[in-house]
Amino acid sequence: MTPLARAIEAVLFVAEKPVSRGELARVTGATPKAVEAALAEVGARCEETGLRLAHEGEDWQLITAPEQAPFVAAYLGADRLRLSPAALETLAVVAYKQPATRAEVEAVRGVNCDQTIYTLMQRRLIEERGRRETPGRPILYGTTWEFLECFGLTSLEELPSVMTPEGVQVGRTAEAT
Amino acid sequence: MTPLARAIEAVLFVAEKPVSRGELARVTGATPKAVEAALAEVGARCEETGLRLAHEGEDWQLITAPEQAPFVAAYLGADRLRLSPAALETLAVVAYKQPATRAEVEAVRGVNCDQTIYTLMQRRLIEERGRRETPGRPILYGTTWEFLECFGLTSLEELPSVMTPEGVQVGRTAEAT
Amino acid sequence: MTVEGFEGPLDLLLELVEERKLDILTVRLGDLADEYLARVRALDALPAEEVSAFLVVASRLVLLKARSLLPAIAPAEEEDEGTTEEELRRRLIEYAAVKGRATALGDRLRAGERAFHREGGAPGPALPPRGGRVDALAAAWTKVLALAARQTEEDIVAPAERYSVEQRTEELETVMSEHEQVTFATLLGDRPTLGFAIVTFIALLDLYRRLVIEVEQDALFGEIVVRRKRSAS
Repeated sequence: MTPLARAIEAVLFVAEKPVSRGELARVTGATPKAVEAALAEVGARCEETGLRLAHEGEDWQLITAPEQAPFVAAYLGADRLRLSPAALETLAVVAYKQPATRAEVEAVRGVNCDQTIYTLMQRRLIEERGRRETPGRPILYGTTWEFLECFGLTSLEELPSVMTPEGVQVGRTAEAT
Repeated sequence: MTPLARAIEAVLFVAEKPVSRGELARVTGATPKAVEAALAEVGARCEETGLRLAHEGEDWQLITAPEQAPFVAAYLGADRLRLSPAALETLAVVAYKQPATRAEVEAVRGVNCDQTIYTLMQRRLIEERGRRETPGRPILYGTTWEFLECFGLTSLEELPSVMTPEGVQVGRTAEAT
Repeated sequence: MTVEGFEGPLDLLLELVEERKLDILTVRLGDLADEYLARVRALDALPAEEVSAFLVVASRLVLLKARSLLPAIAPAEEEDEGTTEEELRRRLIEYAAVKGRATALGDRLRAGERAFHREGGAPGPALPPRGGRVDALAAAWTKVLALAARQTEEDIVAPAERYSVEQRTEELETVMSEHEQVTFATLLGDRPTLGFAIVTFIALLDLYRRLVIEVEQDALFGEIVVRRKRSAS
């Protein structure tokens, strides 16, 4: 590994929350471009190990590989997350359309989603992301780091793509408006 | 890397304290002998990276490589309160409701707080305050003087009062039960 | 929100299409009106606000059916948005995609392949924490309060205290050094949780095995009496 990649790995290791690319550049004294290359190197190295490099936008974090979940859960004594089908539907709408308002989620699901949105907020799977600047200024919702973690994703780009009735494979990016 | 080495790396990654070989064997379901070989593999692999595998007797821990210290220090910087959002929430509940049991903190937050309570204890922000005299005699937690110093408070009465959802201003004392 | 196996009015309609192996892209939705109404009628005990959501879809279907039977009344000059067959079909297709995604996410959850982060912290001697922001702490508290205020009865799953057998064994040893004999019921206290009862029981077995106590039970389901063993050191 290059010295910069090693330094970045060490910083991400001690960080208790995602670290932005800018912050990584600042503490290593490298250019954002060099940081990007080093992050790619850290990510590639992780592929062969029990760890993964996850990111949401410009924020980066080291996490455990999803297939190690049984061992890590055994060590931490972690509980298994359970969600009702209704909560999963609401989560699916928010995850693939984010940021989304409650009204938008309800339009898609055809039912009131107050309770499921609350459940997902309480589980820290979704969070408020400001407000839409339309009449009533409705709250916008987006997914959290916990969401990525709970579903073993290293980024939103990894959301499972699903065949639409028209026979098109769609992931999140294809759906983004 | 062998599957066992990957599993052990993942467990050591999330552990915030040294983990014994026996514990590693228990959570991975491997024999102590196999664990030993896997630890050697993790250690050898780390040599090329920004991390190191350290041990004291039979207790093992992942740490950052000594030569990365300047970058780690630059990241940790002057702002030494490094807490995840989840840990900050748990700290807030303990600070405003103390003394509180883990079950009480979990009832308010609505999620498992095992890890965050452990983290806060490690950071010396909270401490045990005896036990509640109810079945099971659960441990009570309260904040430490390090907590006051960290937040620049001279006493708990200085905690800002917040507006409850019902629109009532509550400080710590009003909230205490 | 699950009503008789349906997540909502669109789910019921989608179910009908799939049951009959119809093509969602070409099916004449108006043809499903009768069956849809029959199903809605069979859903008794629906809360009023949910009934209305089902009835909105049902009325659309009836309207579509009427138009296909009496072409003269279609199209209305100013169509309300959402009343045309294409609009309803578009919503149904979108819902089908969401349902597929929800299933895919559910599968991931069930597979249990989640990730974990590290709570962080530099190894080595820990420096006392500094630089906490009291406003951030208050904001976190406000957020927790706001979420907790929304808790409904069924959300409150009192998280059981977790007990370790070791810890409980120590406690029982203290109790037994102070008392000649106690009943199992006394050791459990007023309102024991199942977890607490189990751990207490295992701890007792451990003490029994180590010859610290004797256990007596006169009748099946009778009171269990725990007695200090005389020879206990």
